[in-house]
Order: sequence, then structure tokens, then C-alpha cells
Amino acid sequence: MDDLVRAVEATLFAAEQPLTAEQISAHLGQADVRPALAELKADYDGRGIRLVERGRRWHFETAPDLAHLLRREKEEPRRLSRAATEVLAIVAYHEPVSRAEIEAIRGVQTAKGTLDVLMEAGWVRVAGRREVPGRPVIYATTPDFLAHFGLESLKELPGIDELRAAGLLDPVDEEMIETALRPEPLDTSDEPPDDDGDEDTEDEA
Amino acid sequence: MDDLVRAVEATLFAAEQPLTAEQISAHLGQADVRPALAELKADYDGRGIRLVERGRRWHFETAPDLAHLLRREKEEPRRLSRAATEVLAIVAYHEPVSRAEIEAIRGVQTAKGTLDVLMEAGWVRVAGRREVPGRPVIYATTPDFLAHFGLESLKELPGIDELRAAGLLDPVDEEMIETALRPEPLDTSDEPPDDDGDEDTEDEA
Amino acid sequence: MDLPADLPAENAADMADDSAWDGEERAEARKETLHLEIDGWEGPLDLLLDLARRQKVDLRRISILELVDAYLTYVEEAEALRLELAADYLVMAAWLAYLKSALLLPKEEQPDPSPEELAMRLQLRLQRLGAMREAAARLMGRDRLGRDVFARGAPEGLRVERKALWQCSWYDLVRAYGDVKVRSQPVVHMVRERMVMTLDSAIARVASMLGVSLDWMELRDFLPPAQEAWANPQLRRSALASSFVAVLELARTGKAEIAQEETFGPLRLKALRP
Repeated sequence: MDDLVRAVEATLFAAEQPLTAEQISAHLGQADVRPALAELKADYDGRGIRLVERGRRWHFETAPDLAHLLRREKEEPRRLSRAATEVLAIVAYHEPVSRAEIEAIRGVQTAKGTLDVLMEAGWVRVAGRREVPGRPVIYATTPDFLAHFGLESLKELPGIDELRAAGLLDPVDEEMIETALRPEPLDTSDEPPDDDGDEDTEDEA
Repeated sequence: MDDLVRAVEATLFAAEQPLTAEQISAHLGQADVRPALAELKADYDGRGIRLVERGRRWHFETAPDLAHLLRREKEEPRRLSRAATEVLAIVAYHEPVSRAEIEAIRGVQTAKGTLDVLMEAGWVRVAGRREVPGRPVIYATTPDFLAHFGLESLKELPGIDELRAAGLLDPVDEEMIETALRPEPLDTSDEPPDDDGDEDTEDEA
Repeated sequence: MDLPADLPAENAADMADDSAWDGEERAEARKETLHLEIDGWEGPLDLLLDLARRQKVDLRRISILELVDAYLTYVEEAEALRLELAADYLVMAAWLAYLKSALLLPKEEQPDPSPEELAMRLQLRLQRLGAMREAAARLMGRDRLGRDVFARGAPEGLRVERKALWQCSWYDLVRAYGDVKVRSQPVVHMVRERMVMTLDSAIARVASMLGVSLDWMELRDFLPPAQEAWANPQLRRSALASSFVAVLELARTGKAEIAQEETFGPLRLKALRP
């Protein structure tokens, strides 16, 4: 490789800003760098990086088709908020259900973001619109929801009578439950035994 | 050009820090990137920039023979004092090494600030404690040290094999530390009343 | 490796010092070049190394006696010039003087450890320090990142986008539904279900029984017999209350007559024929 081409390559690589041909030339003893720039541009064609000219200034950049590689997604376990858990439960027990219905059941307004989180988690989907005035969007659970909670179908969710028998319809001291059942918020070993869905997901992460 | 090679090239090009093969791999869906690294390294041989491995981390840098063209633009890195360069060399050639051992080789007490400067530069780190009485702190070099001085590993330190063969890198034994800052205790009447230089140092460490 | 090529000039000079040299000129050279720079040395070992280098031989072949003499001369001259010498210089001088005298003793009178052994150790220490000093110079002379070679000036950077992996357990889900149910149930004052005799049935019962009898009857006689379901005392109280209200109603509409002889006494009634 020609020494001038090498020098132009190194200069552009080390530069903190795009450089004009004149600036590069000033660096390299007033040599005519245009042929070198053209050669380099051709050299890098089809590689992971390329030499581009923008507004008469030259710089290296990564190939645009690889841009997605430079952003890596990292998954971090996060516990669903209380409100989101309630909304998820209501969707599961009452699906398909509109947002107004969810709010009626919960007795409080439900932030739009809460449903977004559940959809991002992949557990809730838009299941169409209800054919009533206003045509509200209705929501339902997804197969991922069943998979996460280790359910064959929604029928496996305990009914009201079972909830009552299990004491889950009694007003409870939240703090006591928290302390008794899950000293570590994310420690799945404290989960009920049939909570495989949770653990499967963690393995995938 | 192979897509994986292109992706590795773009990743290393875009990275702000040298990356290990594992880190690159994590970005690229766990692909085995070692063959791609080898291919790229060969590709860039003789060009204005080159792909180098420093302490198991990879990065692109300008070719050293072009230094004269690029240097004028850049600031000279901070000049180290003679004491600091000597301490740096001792850490690199003897690592891990305690401050008392450094002092035994140099024959003078080493100001705490000297090691601080090297640690601030990112070239030296605390590498734990030596499990001997007093548990002195021991020091070692960092990957940044290798990157800065263009060393693939400590094995590439100039002349290290010869020095080792000549026994000049043997562990500094206790006796040497004992006698580091004062002459041999042949005739006790010649002794200075205290020999605390050594012990003070250990306490500080 | 390209080590020797990129050595800086000062270090190259050091290397030359280490090569063999004509010993004849040594003493002369030393006298001329020995200068008293009190702050120039980093301790006695540093001074000794410098003096050893002036012998212009490999550090492994220096003459210890000559070195000792040079050091002692240095210290003497410093004293003559009334320069303040650090204690460790003087301690080193004392030790070197001792070493010299021991070296000059006949072999059989030499103490243990032998002065040769001590001289070797001193030599080794000088070599070690010399090696590190040389290594430092070579290290500093390398192509250094940011000085001689450069990393990319404006890297785009790799971004790690954090994506939440939502966690929720089966228990959390079911518990949450229970909580919603508990919270959203309408607040109704639910009286526990109780058997009562309604007012309507009491009126019907009292009216029909009044029609049968023409005599005064006690209110309690209108209650159902206290057996089976009607044995329940609560139900009986309800029946009594309802029947009383029924009698009042029948009296109001002119269908019955009520009489009570004393306070809390038996309440009697009979049909009033129109």
C-alpha cells in the first residue's frame, strides 16, 4: 500500500472530526491527497467500515447495515409493579376486557403506561375492538403469558371460591405477607413451587 | 467480505475501549469471533491502521511508523518522573510486587505519591495483599498499561527473558528487603539505632 | 521485537557504558567527572550504581574495591565541603569501609559471611537496579498509545440498551386479583342471613286465626308452636315482634280489639265484628 494512502488512512482514523482534503493535505506536507482518498474509499467498499465524504469533509464510519450490531440489548430482570400485576390479573380473569372495564374493576384509573408495560413484557395483546359505541380497544393475554405462569389455559387460574378458600380474598396485612413470603424480591427460590414459568424465563435471559 | 468479519471490524471500530473477544462476541450474538479477528489482523497488516491485541483486548490503532506524521497534532502525554518510570518498570517486570519490594530494588523509600501517579494514569492497580505477616498490599499492571506501551502481554516486555535468565527478576527475598535500605548487619556497632524505614513502609502499605 | 532500535539516546549511552572499556583511563575519568550533586542521587544505591557505571565495564565485572574507594572519596569530599549528607549515605559509607577492610584481610581471617559473598550481593543489587532503570527507559521509548500511535479519534461508541425482563410470579398474579376483588366489592352492610317472620305473613296468620276464635286471646297464642324450625329463639322473637305489629295493624283498620290490663301484662285481643 502506498505510503501516502497509509498516511491519509491513519490521519482520518485518528482525527476527532471529519477533515477536508485540504486539512489532510496540510498534515501531510501539502501532498495531493485526492487520489489517496479515492483509493481508500474504494478499498473500504463492502467492508464493515467505510470512508465517506459529507459536505467536503471526510471521515470513517461504520457501515450503515451494521448499525443494529452496535446497539446491544441487555435484559435486566425487573419486578412488575403492583398496579401492573393487578391489571394483568384482571385481563387474565376477564379477557377480553377494555381499559374502562379494567378501571371499573380496579376502582382506580389505570395509566396507559401500565398496559404498555404488559404488552412490552409480551403478556398482554390488543385483541380487537368491542362493537359498542366508542369501539374501545379490548385486551387479552398471550400464549407467552400462559407459558410464563406455567398455565395450560386460563381455566387453570383459581376461581373466586378457591381464592376465598386460600384466604386470598381476606383483607391482609401486606407487610406481613411481603416479609413472610418473599424476603428477597427477586429471589425465585421463595416463590410458590408451581412457579416454573418464572424460572424458565430467567434461564432464557 | 464475510459478514461476521465485517461486523467484528465495525464493532471494534466503533468501540470506545479495547474489547476482549468475549465482549465482541456478546455484541454479535455469541458468534465465535476469533477467526474473524485473525483475518482482520492480517487484512490490516501493512496499512495505515492496524488491529492489535493488548492483554487479551483488541483495538485499532495507527501504524507506528506514521508517528512522525500524526504526533504534532497531539499533546505529549504527561512526562513521568524518573522515579515513577523506574517504579513502573519494577511493577511490570516483577508483578505482583509490594512497596517494600520496590524499595528493596531501588534502595530508597518510594513516595506514596509515585504509586498514586501510576495508578491515576491507569497503568498500575492494587492486586490484593500478600499472605505474609503484615499482609502488604501488592501492585500489578493493568490492561491499559499494555495498551499504552503496545505490549500484547507482559511476556513482550523488553528483555524480560534475558533478565529472568540472569536471575535479576528473582523474587525479592525477605533478606533483601531487610537489607534494602541499610547495609548488612555485620558489626552491630556500625548499625544505625533504628531500621524503621522498612517497617514504616509496610505499615503504610 | 524491535527493542534495541527504538531505544532513546540516553539509554543507548547506558548500553555503551556497559560494554567493555579500557581500564587504564578509569581513575582519571572518575576524578574529572565526579561531581557533587547532593540532590542528584536517589539514595546511596543510586550513587553507587552511577559510580559503578563510571568503571565502564559490565556491572557483573565491576571492581568492588574501586567502587568502594570512589564512594568513600565522594563522601569525604562532601564532608570537606561541609555538605549535609543524609544519614543513609554515611551508613553506607561505614558499611563499605568495613567491606573493604574485610576484603583486604587474608582469606583465613575473613569473617562469615565472607566479604566476597557480600560483595556479590552488592553487585547483584546494582545489577537489579541497573536492569530496571534500563527497562524503564526502553519502556518509555516504545511506541506509546496517544503519543506515537493513536486510537480512533471519534469512535461512535457501542451502546448497550437495557431492556427490562419483567418478572411476576403466579402467586403475585393471583394475590393481586384477590386484592382487586376485596377492594372493589361494593360496601354493603350485609346482615347475616336470618330467618324471620315477615310482617305480611304475620298479618295473614293473625287475621285468619282471629276469624276462627270469638274469645279474647293472648298475643303469644298466635305464634307458631315452638317446635322444629320455630324452636329457634331468634325466630320466635321475630315472630312475636311481627305478630305485635300485625295486631296493631288489624286494630288500626278496625278488624281487632286490643286490651292490656297492666304494664307488661299479657296483651289480649279479639276480632271486632263489623
